Amino acid sequence: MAKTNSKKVTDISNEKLLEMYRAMLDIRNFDNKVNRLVKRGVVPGMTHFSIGEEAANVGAVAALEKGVDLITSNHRGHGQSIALGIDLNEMMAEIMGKATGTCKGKGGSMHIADLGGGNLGANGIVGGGMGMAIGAALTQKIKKTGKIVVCFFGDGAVNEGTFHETLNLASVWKLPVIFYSINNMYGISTPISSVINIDYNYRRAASYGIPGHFIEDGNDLMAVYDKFKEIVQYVREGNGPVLVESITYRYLGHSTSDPGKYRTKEEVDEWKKKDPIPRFEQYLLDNKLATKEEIEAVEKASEDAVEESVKFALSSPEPTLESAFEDIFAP
Amino acid sequence: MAKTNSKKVTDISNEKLLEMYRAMLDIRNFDNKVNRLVKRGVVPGMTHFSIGEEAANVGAVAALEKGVDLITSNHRGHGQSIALGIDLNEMMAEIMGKATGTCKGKGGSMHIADLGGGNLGANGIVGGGMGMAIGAALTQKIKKTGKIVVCFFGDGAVNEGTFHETLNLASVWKLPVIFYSINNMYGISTPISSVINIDYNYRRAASYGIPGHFIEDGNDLMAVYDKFKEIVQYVREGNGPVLVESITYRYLGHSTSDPGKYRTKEEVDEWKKKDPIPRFEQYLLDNKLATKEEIEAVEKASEDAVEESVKFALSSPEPTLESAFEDIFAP
Amino acid sequence: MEKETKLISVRDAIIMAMSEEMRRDENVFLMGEDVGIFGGDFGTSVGMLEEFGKERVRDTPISENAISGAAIGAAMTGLRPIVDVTFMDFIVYMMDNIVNQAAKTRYMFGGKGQIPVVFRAAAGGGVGSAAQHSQSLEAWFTHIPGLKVIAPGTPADVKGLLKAAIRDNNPVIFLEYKAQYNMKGEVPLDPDFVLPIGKADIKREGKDVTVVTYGRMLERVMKAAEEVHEAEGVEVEVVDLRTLAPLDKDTVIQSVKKTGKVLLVNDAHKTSGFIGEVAAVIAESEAFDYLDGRILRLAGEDVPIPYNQTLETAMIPSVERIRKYILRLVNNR
Amino acid sequence: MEKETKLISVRDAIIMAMSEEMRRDENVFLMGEDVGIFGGDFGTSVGMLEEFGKERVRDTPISENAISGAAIGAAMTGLRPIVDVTFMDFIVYMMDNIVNQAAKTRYMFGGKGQIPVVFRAAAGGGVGSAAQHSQSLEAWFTHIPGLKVIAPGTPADVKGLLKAAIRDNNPVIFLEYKAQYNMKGEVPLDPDFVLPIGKADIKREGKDVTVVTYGRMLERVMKAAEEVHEAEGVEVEVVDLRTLAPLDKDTVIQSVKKTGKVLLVNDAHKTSGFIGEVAAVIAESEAFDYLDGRILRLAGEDVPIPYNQTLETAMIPSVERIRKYILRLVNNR
Ligand SMILES: Cc1ncc(C[n+]2csc(CCOP(=O)(O)OP(=O)(O)O)c2C)c(N)n1
Ligand SMILES: Cc1ncc(C[n+]2csc(CCOP(=O)(O)OP(=O)(O)O)c2C)c(N)n1
Ligand SMILES: [Mg+2]
Ligand SMILES: [Mg+2]
Repeated sequence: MAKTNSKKVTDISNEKLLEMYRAMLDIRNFDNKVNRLVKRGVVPGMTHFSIGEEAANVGAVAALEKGVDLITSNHRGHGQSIALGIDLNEMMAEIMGKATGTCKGKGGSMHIADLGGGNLGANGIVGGGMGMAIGAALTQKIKKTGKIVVCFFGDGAVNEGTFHETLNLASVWKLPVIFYSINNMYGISTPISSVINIDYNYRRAASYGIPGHFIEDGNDLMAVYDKFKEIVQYVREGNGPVLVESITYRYLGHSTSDPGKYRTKEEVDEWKKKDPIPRFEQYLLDNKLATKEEIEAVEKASEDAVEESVKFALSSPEPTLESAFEDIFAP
Repeated sequence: MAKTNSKKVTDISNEKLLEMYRAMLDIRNFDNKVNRLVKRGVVPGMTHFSIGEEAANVGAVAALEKGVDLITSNHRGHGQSIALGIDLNEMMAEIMGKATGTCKGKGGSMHIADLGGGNLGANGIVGGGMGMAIGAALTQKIKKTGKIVVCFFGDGAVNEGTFHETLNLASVWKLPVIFYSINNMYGISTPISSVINIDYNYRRAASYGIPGHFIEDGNDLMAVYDKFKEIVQYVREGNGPVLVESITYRYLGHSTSDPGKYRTKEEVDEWKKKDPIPRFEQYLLDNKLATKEEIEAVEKASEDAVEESVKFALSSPEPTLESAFEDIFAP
Repeated sequence: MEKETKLISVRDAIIMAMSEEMRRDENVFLMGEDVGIFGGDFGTSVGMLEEFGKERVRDTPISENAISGAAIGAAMTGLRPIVDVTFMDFIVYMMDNIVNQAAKTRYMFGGKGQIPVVFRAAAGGGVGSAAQHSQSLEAWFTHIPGLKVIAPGTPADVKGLLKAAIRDNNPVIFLEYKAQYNMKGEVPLDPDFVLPIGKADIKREGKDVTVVTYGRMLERVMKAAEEVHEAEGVEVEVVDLRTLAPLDKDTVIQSVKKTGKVLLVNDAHKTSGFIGEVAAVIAESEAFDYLDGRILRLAGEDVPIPYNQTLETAMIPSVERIRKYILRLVNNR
Repeated sequence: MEKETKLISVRDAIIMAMSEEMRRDENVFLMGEDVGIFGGDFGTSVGMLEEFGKERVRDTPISENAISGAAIGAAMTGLRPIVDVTFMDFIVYMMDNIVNQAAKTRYMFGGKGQIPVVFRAAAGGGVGSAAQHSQSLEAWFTHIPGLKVIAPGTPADVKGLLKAAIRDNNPVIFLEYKAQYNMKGEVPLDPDFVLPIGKADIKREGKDVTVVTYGRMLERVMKAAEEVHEAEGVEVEVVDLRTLAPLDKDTVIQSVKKTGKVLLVNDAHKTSGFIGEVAAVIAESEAFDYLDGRILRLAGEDVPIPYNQTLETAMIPSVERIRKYILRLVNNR
């Protein structure tokens, strides 16, 4: 491992640390499994994997009040959904288009939602969740719920007009929302450095008179968590929105068919040395926050859960034809 | 007069100074005339006046190469059109919807264009001209014409997504375009200070890695001109886009029917003391750049030209019904 | 229940409908550009800031994308926003939120969540503001499953259907007509006067010919119907769709079966305008077998709306042309 | 002039058409997200960066509004951009530029200026990507005067019409179909093979029934026509519209007059889809008097496209259903 994690965080129980480790493993295992299923033709359509970006997702979500706070997500939403504790069986069934899926097989990978769990949904439109996020934050403010909203998006999304409009409106209305850009350096094949003329997008917070935060090492789970803890508190206290950016990397292609000509194998390999999962494992061991046995148990449990989800999904029924005509309008 | 103009500019002939004075007068006289015609019911539809904003327009346009450089404009476009030297007769005829109008009576006040003169057109959509401006700049860059483009818009337009997208793209592609926000403090009834959470929008240039310039006194013709001279040179030299903002004020309502409840009479009166036209007259006299007689001659000529335009327009024919079905597609 | 009515304008009917609903349900609120102290671009919220305060009569920046997105997000989480789009032409900047998000979210989530939001858009020309301020774009939205589209033509229908839209748990596009904000009519004062979405209204019964219309054109169709009745005794049945999506096909089909002749009128551009859909519905239905003549359409011309008011007026069906088309049908020419 | 043809895919026909035009006219260039080294989301510009360089195969940020606006501004000032919209669903972010700017500018300016720009949009489903990645939104654009809309259904037509679109001096919406990029056909190699915009093509002559279609559905309609011919000797006339705006009404009307029976097929949602307009055109024309049965429509269902591929497939007209509809018409059921 090139790097270990930054420091020991004190406000967090060993139990929760193991939960966070588990969440990262679940993301990794789940997406690896889906990738294999795509290759075997069991999963159709477009799927975007969170592999490599586990810490950037889990660290942020772990700083929220689960089941209370809200998030909006994007096309690469598996990481957020899993971090927030979605039912893996239902999620896998959804990705296989089954009737038992999160969305009854109508949404698929790009539309995983978990309204009860606070996930207002993944989104197939780049920037598509930003408006929803500020609207959800408006509700929290008007209803004084004390809840906050995290809006997840990629580095590529920052050049959509909606980024500008929603950050500005959130700022003017002082809404409890965190705009969180997971910068994995590319939007499909396009390096972020070729489509913005500044070093990092978090600096654009200044245009809206709000704080901009930078997490240089988004593969350092504790660094992400710490920063988010601080930001979540700031936002929950009613200080208005914040823009955060973390740097990470996706190990797989943009979607299921991507020859990856736009980046070198060396670059990918370099990033694999910064893999967030073994780093966090090392951190747990180094700081004696978990034992080898505990870690192995979690690893096993995660693998089992993902296997189980595949079994559940495979044995689930296809949706009926009639179901295609249902659920368009609310009663 | 509360203030006179800042300083004597040296690179500018007395003749051109009088031309600039004339342009300001033409705008003032033209719009006052149109306003009266609206009240008499001769001019239909929505018209937005440039009265009070003459210096902010004329100073910018005077720094361009007339007939060479390009502009895009917005709903409040009379000032830019006139500053660029449009035929007043045709413009007045257009506003009356006549066949002899700039647009054969099909466009009206919000769509005055003068392609030959470099004006790519006013626009009824807030932000609607920004895309065109960068596209026009792209052509200049690709064809290496040496021409630059000025994109005019208001303070209200800065919160449209297109502002963000076009500034970013122009920056990334290093296009020869000046984004020029004429800040008259309001978008219809909405104070700009209530819809952005920073002091001035020109600071948003930083988000795009481009220079942002501020013209604090946009009613000071020479200040506007000087700043633009410098910016025009920078952009023409191939350094990429610039964002400029000038502060000014509209004396009339947003459009033809505006009770103006959102601002006080005192505020309007305060601004009338900073009227750019008498200030520039004073400046010319103080610095002996023009004689009283020359000034009076220009004033008379402007009044005559506007009167003449009304005569021309009134005596012009209505468009034929068939003409409504023409000009949709280019051959 | 109040049975009283009052003669008020469309504008006042809109204010009345929104205000009543905002009194009834604290989750309802209005947002948009200049809805506050300015009272709305068309005066459709005059006085509301004073009654409801700026939290519930929310001025926004000029950010149509954020406005529509925020409305949808608020609606997903328990509020019931009404968005003043002002000119319908500006809805172009809201298309992602309306079409890809609001319309599809519940479906994509397998029936979870709901998005009770109303987009009030001022359609049509008639105010001399040229091509970018005069469009009637309703057909676009009727093409998208998951949206309801309403276009009433009288002050009473405006009140009853706007209230229904606000109470509906789905995204609704609600058309108003710039040229008709001052149009007056008797409007029920009952705060529970709510009309059903998806139900056409026979505004005039007749046996000779059916005219199907909605929104702005209703007034002209009614006038033309009266004129042909007075002049030639022709009895026109006027079907006012009021709701375009979902479309009340039954009422249209029954009327056409009765009269055997049908004229369709809307102010939107003819090509791919909504009355084209109505024509197709008739032509594929059992009413086809009762047709005693072509299905005629009279619509806005397929040209951008010109500024010159004489030309503009000529681009939209007039009472006179509607009358001529009715007579053409009746006389089988 | 080369008379040769070659069996290539739609994808390669697109690349060929664009490349030929870029060689012919230095003002033509391609822009869009990931058109460069990635070769386009659907591989429709593979190899072009290598030939033309990054100035003429221009990668952009994810900024659909700026992309479309820049294209229009470039077109107004002498260049001839081709925009790769990728998924047609994303065109929602380009609506102002396409509808309020590109379509109307020349008219609003009284006939001055021209905007030669092509928006290539990948329409339809069939790739399992659910409701936000599967729409066919052509009807929207046919409603807007000032736009041309093209939707070819064979590789040769794709080549000939894309070249025509690039050479046209007006904004063109050019539909491609995600599900058909790999569809192969004989394509003329002649670099001057250009087809006329606005001309429908009778893809199969027949006397018993007319089927009007375009784009993605052509393949299925042709198959169904063949099947009913083989099985029951029914002679179907297949009218392939190819261009939706301007619509070649004459060809449609003549065919319907000949056969007296007509089925309309498109993959877009049925309600307010473009075939509704075609139905209305027939029903108001002299062809009405020749009709020997209702004007049938078979279209995509009025539901957001579901993710599950079995359901998705069922939402779009299949060869089997087209065949059934044809037989229904022929047997007057
Ligand atoms: C409006 C819109 N434009 C384009 C796309 C196609 N698209 C899907 S993902 C993507 C790249 C997004 O990049 P980024 O935001 O960095 O997210 P990442 O995939 O890297 O996680 C693009 C261009 C889309 N889905 N929506
Ligand atoms: C997209 C869009 N939204 C809203 C409007 C309505 N509108 C016209 S002018 C205007 C205010 C513009 O303010 P600003 O940019 O400051 O220009 P000013 O009128 O002050 O010169 C608004 C909201 C519009 N024309 N287009
Ligand atoms: Mg990325
Ligand atoms: Mg302003």
